[in-house]
Amino acid sequence: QEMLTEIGEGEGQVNIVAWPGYIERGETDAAFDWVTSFEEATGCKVNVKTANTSDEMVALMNEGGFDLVTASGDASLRMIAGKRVQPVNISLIPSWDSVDDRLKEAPWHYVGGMHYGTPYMWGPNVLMYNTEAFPEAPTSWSVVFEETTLADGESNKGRVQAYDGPIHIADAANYLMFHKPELGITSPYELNQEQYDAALDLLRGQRELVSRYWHDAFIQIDDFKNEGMVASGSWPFQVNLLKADGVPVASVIPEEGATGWADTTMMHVDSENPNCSYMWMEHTLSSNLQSDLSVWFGANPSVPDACTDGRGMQTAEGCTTNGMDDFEKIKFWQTPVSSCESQGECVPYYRWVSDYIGVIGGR
Amino acid sequence: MHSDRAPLALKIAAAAGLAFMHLPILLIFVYAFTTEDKSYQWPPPGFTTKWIGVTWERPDVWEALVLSLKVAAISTAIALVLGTLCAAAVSRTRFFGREVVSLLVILPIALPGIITGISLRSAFHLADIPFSFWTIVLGHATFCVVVVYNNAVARFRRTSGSLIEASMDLGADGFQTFRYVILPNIATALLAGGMLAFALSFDEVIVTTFTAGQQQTLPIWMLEELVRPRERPVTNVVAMMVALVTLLPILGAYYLTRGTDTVAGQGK
Amino acid sequence: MTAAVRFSGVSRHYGDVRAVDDVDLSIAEGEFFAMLGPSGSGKTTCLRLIAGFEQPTAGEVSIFGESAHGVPPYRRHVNTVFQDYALFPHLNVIDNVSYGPMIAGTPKAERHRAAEEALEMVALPGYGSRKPSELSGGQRQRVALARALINRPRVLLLDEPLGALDLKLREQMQEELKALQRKLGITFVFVTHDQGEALSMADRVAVFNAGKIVQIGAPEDVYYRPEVPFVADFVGSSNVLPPHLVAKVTGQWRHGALRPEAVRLGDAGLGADGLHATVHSTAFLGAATRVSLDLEDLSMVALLPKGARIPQPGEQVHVSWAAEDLHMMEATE
Amino acid sequence: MTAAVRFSGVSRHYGDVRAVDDVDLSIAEGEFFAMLGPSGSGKTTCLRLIAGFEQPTAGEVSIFGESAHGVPPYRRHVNTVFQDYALFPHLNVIDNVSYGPMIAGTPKAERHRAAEEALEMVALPGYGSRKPSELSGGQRQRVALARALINRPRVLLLDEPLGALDLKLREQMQEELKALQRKLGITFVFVTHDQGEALSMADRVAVFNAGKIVQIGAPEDVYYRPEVPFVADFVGSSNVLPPHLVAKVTGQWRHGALRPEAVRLGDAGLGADGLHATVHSTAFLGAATRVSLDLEDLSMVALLPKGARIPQPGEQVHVSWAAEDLHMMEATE
Amino acid sequence: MSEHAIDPGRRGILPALSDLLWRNPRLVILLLLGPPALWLGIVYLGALFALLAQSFFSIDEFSGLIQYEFTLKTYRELFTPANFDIILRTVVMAASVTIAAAIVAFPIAYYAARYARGKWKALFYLGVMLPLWSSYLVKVYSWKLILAKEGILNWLFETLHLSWLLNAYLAIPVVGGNSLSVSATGTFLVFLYVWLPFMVLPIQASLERVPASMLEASGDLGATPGQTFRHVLLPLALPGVIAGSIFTFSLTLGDYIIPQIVGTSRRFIGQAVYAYQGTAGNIPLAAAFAVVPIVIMAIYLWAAKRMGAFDAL
Ligand SMILES: Nc1ncnc2c1ncn2[C@@H]1O[C@H](COP(=O)(O)OP(=O)(O)OP(=O)(O)O)[C@@H](O)[C@H]1O
Ligand SMILES: Nc1ncnc2c1ncn2[C@@H]1O[C@H](COP(=O)(O)OP(=O)(O)OP(=O)(O)O)[C@@H](O)[C@H]1O
Ligand SMILES: [Mg+2]
Ligand SMILES: [Mg+2]
Repeated sequence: QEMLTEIGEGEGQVNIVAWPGYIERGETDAAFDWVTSFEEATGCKVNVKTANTSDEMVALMNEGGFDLVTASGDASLRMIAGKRVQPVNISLIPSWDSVDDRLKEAPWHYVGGMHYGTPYMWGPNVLMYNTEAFPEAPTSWSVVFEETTLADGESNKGRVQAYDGPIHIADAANYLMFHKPELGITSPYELNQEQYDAALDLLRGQRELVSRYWHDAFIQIDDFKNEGMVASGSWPFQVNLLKADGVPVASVIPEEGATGWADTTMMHVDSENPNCSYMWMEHTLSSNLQSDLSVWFGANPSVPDACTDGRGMQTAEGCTTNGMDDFEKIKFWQTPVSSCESQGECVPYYRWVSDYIGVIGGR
Repeated sequence: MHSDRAPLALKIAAAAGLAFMHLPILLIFVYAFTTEDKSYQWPPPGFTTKWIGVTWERPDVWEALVLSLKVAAISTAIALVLGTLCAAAVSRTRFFGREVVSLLVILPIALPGIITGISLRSAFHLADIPFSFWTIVLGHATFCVVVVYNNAVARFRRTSGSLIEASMDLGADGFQTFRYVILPNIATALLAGGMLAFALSFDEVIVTTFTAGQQQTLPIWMLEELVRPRERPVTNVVAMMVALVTLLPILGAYYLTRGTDTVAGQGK
Repeated sequence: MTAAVRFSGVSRHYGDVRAVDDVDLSIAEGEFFAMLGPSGSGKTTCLRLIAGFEQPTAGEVSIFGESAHGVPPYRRHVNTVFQDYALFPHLNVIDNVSYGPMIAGTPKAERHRAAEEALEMVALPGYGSRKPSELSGGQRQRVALARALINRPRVLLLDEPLGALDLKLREQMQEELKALQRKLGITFVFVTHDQGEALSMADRVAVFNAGKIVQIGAPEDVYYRPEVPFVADFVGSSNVLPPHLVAKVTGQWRHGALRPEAVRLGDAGLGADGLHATVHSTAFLGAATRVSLDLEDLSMVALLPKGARIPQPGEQVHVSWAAEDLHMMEATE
Repeated sequence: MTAAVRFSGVSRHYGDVRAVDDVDLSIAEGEFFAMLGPSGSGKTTCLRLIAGFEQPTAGEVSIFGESAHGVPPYRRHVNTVFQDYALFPHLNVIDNVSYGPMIAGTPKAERHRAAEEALEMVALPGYGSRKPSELSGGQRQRVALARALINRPRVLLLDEPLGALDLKLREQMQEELKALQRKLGITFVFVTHDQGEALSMADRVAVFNAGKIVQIGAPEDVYYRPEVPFVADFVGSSNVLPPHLVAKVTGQWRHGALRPEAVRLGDAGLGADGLHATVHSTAFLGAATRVSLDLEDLSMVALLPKGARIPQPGEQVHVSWAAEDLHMMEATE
Repeated sequence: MSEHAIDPGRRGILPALSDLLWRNPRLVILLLLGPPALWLGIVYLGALFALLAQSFFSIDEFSGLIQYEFTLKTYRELFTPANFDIILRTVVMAASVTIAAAIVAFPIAYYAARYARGKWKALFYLGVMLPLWSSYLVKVYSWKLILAKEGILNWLFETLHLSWLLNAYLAIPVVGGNSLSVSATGTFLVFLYVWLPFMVLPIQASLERVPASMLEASGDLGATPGQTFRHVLLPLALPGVIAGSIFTFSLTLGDYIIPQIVGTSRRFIGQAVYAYQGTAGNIPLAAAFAVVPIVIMAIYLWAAKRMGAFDAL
């Protein structure tokens, strides 16, 4: 299909696959709404399907029927390779120039000289912790990887969580990169067999500590409320919601650094509503969305001006808190492939998938 | 008949079993009135009836409810027709495939719902059928057939074949016999089967997840709500209302099928 | 006059089972006809062939001279009183009885009047509003009868209608049925496995065995003049004497039938020409005493009237009978 | 000798229903005892009281002199042959029969040998591996009997065990049961509503009516010498003559019982002193002909032997009997 | 009295059709069976076979697109140790839930079938039906409330000063865990609870068909109530137990919601199928996984049929 060369009349709707919390119309909290104004201005009704993992997003896009997806780096290349998404004509997006330069040609959406989407939002996978169990912020991811006695005198066993997605192997690799330099890991997404095995071993040890893996942001919130969880890799989103509910939690990026995500709004190759899609992409960059969403989700806008120009609630300090300046510390999610840059032969993603199921199953 | 009383151990076991089956349900009722809407604090800090009002005001509840009712009604109607036909065929004759037919009817409920769901979903996908009201109905009717079938087949078995012969003997042709003898005799069984089918469809979530696309039936709404709560007690209010409302068809089904052995099977 | 029902070479086989096997039969109009036979001998199947619930696999059934081939039950002017009555449980008595006229389109008032009359005929006036489940067995049977009779059938079929009733009620209903048949003049075809019932009610009896009719005749004929040992045994509970025994006594190589009440028992010493037997057991039956006897290769039963000397079990007795009481049958069978 | 079973003022009430009402009874060891009565008269309940499935609401049941109060069925040396046989459908014949020894802990080989013996006793050797569903009614009945007998009970209870059987089979089983009882010497208590069965098998008969025993005695006694009209009617199918009629003939103000075979019919012209009646109907029964008679306010039945002149329905006849055939009973009832 | 003994036949399309059908009983069966056979045979079985057929395709690991070529690759994957664990775990769970359900359900069913009369019978019926038909999801969630560390059960144990008991139990490997709601025991309890009515009803139906005289006969032959239970009642109620177990077993095999809400994060077949189909888009592997419960249930149904359990459904 040819790229669009001009934007026509809106089709009346646009169907988006998004991470939970990414597209809010004021239903959860009336203050956070970046949909209504778009619908009023363009007449394009926004239909959202939330997906909890990157795999789910890929599956939904493969199934079809959607126009846009807020894909993380571990999904975007797969969809490009699978020809599920189409290149976008950035000349049709007037605000493109305002995008963070660090993201304009990021490898997870800029392939073969083509832009496959507009950057949406990025952020770290933070370490969330209960401030009662940790009167002082933990400095290392070790609290979720290794058995430790916490400040309240009890072991962390059974009181920590980990993400229920294969990409969590990268978190383990990231931890090893810092603590076992002899393995020679250069990127947590490019692991040779030996490095990979070491990461899995670390995760098998973690299995003993984790009573339930988190899969769904809201279930993790429940678990921190009702199950006595004290530490877990998490998203700023959950941290914010829990804080709002009065639960004593806080978050930190520990010394090892963190993995993170940088999401891109990508357009389905068979999109039935391309005009509305382009309008939405422009909206994501130009409206209050970048600013308010970065507050709501605790993430960083792809448009640096959104931190300061007062189009939404975000402020310069807020952006700093969210890690706007930590870009370099964050290892952004990408899909592990077998032919990798750093060491030629790496363990590919499909092995990550089945092995991580094995780890959770206790193998 | 048997006059001795139940042994104490049995009474205790039965009572404990029943309690086990009901306490969690009562809990829902309690939580429907709690003043605490964020966590599951126990015992609840206070009680209020405001959630009933809040529920009443929520349009998404109503939309889901209406969709569920429509789906259940139509699936039940289809299941009634198919189940009765099947039961009639199976009970009337001893043709070679009757075993196969009963197996076929039982299969959608004997195989895990997720399999039915995935099969239908991938079949819709292959056949390029977009999700709609009818795709939900298709899935529901498939597993509702068995409930109607079981009720109808039991009644057919008890309704002695000589009634039909008696009717024909007295001058009624096949259609008249159906109208005046068969239908009145199986009506209560069909009603009971229909009610159970309705309740089954109304509460179904697993198959529906796969055949609903973006539509929300009440159970799907609940799944979303329970996982991503906006106002937790609203979910409990809805659950309580649904439990109270399903009580009626269940009672109805019980009174309709009770003691029918003596009426329909006289002389045998 | 054409026969009310005629079977010409009629068979009804179910796979290997020959339920009815090459039966020829002709029932006259107005006759009270009984079909008698042991369980599984094909009586019910014959009745169902007349009613039209079954089709013959061979031969032809005709009703008043017209072939019934392919005619469904609802187009035959033949009605049935079912063994289990088959009253419609969802209808009350009056609606049960007026079911036939209802189907025929008779207006409600008229058919209810007719039903009341029919109920009166079976001595159940005023029972119209009851449900079948509220009736006793005998009452149900009479409702079933009224329901069949209201259609004025040309042939009425009854399948063991008295089977489920008590002895007392049964005797009473036997009389009532017989009186009714005389009054209405309808052809009755009646199935039973109780020989007493068949003998006491029927004008003619057909005795069935294994799907075939083994004898047809008036009750006295089949009782006193059985043509084959089966009939002698089944209908009259007679002692069937094998040809070699009959030959010994009479010189004829024939089967003999000897009714238990015709057997005389005497002192064991008596005459060397008769038969000798050992008393196996005795049973007091009220009006008579049954004595079971063991002969060399045969068991016999004697029925001794009140007042006769009852021998003890184990006793040796001399068995004799009046020559005219021994009924001769064909030896072949 | 202590009685095998003794009831002292035993009652069993269900709410308002007096199923068994103040019954006194004593069954001797080794006796063949029958309980006879119409449906619902309390026979089964009595049996269940002996077996221990029911507890009396008043009075006491004792078995061989020991009170059975509060003793559960499994601790009574009494076994039952159930009306529906109650064979265990999931066990084959040999396991059914050896169920009792199995419960008692007898090793498998031993109990199977015992079961084989018991099966031989009831003439079913080699049927051990069949399932109950593969047996005929009579065979099932015999398995049930073997199963009860293998335990060597001191009292064997039988609840209408022959009710479901054909006439032929029934007569045969009656003889077998009786022979068996003689051989084993076990006390048999037998429930039936068939008077012929009770009379032919029992040493003594208790006649039940509405929860009470109305007469106990030898078969000849209850048959020939009924003490109350109920027994005359139920046991002997006698004509019960009301006191005013008896008074007219004999001058005594008593009920009279007249057996149908004792009724003589004569020409209507005959003697003005007897009774006159109209013939209502006649029925050929084989061995005799039954004549139903209408008297002024009474129906009577006469049984005419073979050879007698059979009057036509509607005919006027003169009714008489030998004076000694009229059995007198208390007028009160 | 009518002229003819045989009616020439009424006019009109219905009577003619009725005659036709009467003469062709096979046609009647065909007409009766046609619609349900079409629906179930074509729609349902068709979909099922289409799914099974897909288990012989494979998925491109990187793009997640299905490659429509015959291969047994997915089946090789199915028996990797991780996946085999899932199958084993699910089957063990299904079996234990089934056995426990039979044990808990039996007294209820037995009491309802043998002793409950009139009002009580209705009460028992409602008592079983109400939980059966009240919302599945809400029941599952109410268990989350009960089992959570901050939940009712913990509160109860604490109030009774029995926390040590609970903690001792939770310390047991495999069945225990940090709290009941994240333990295998929790999953088991919820499964048991949710499927229990499906076990009670068939057992009750089969018990009601055991004639009282069977039990009396057993007592009469010297068996104590316990022996009667073991030797007579249990074997005769077995078809009902098996019929019930078809439900409990199959429902446990296929459920993906309960282990996700209450449990250890270790996957069950239902979750695997759901995940492969939905979140991973790996339809071929999902289909291959779906074959597992189908095969297990096929064997189960075959055995159940042989034991006559279908009549008790
Ligand atoms: N629909 C059928 N299919 C197969 N066999 C049948 C069928 N109906 C009857 N039979 C067989 O045909 C034979 C005759 O049956 P029928 O019912 O006519 O006997 P019957 O003389 O009425 O016996 P009964 O006195 O027991 O009622 C029996 O062996 C029976 O098993
Ligand atoms: N469990 C019970 N509850 C209430 N009434 C009962 C019960 N068992 C028996 N009866 C009543 O007690 C009376 C006597 O019953 P029983 O069974 O002893 O009669 P029966 O003489 O054996 O009759 P049948 O010949 O019909 O078996 C009947 O009226 C019966 O309805
Ligand atoms: Mg018959
Ligand atoms: Mg009885």
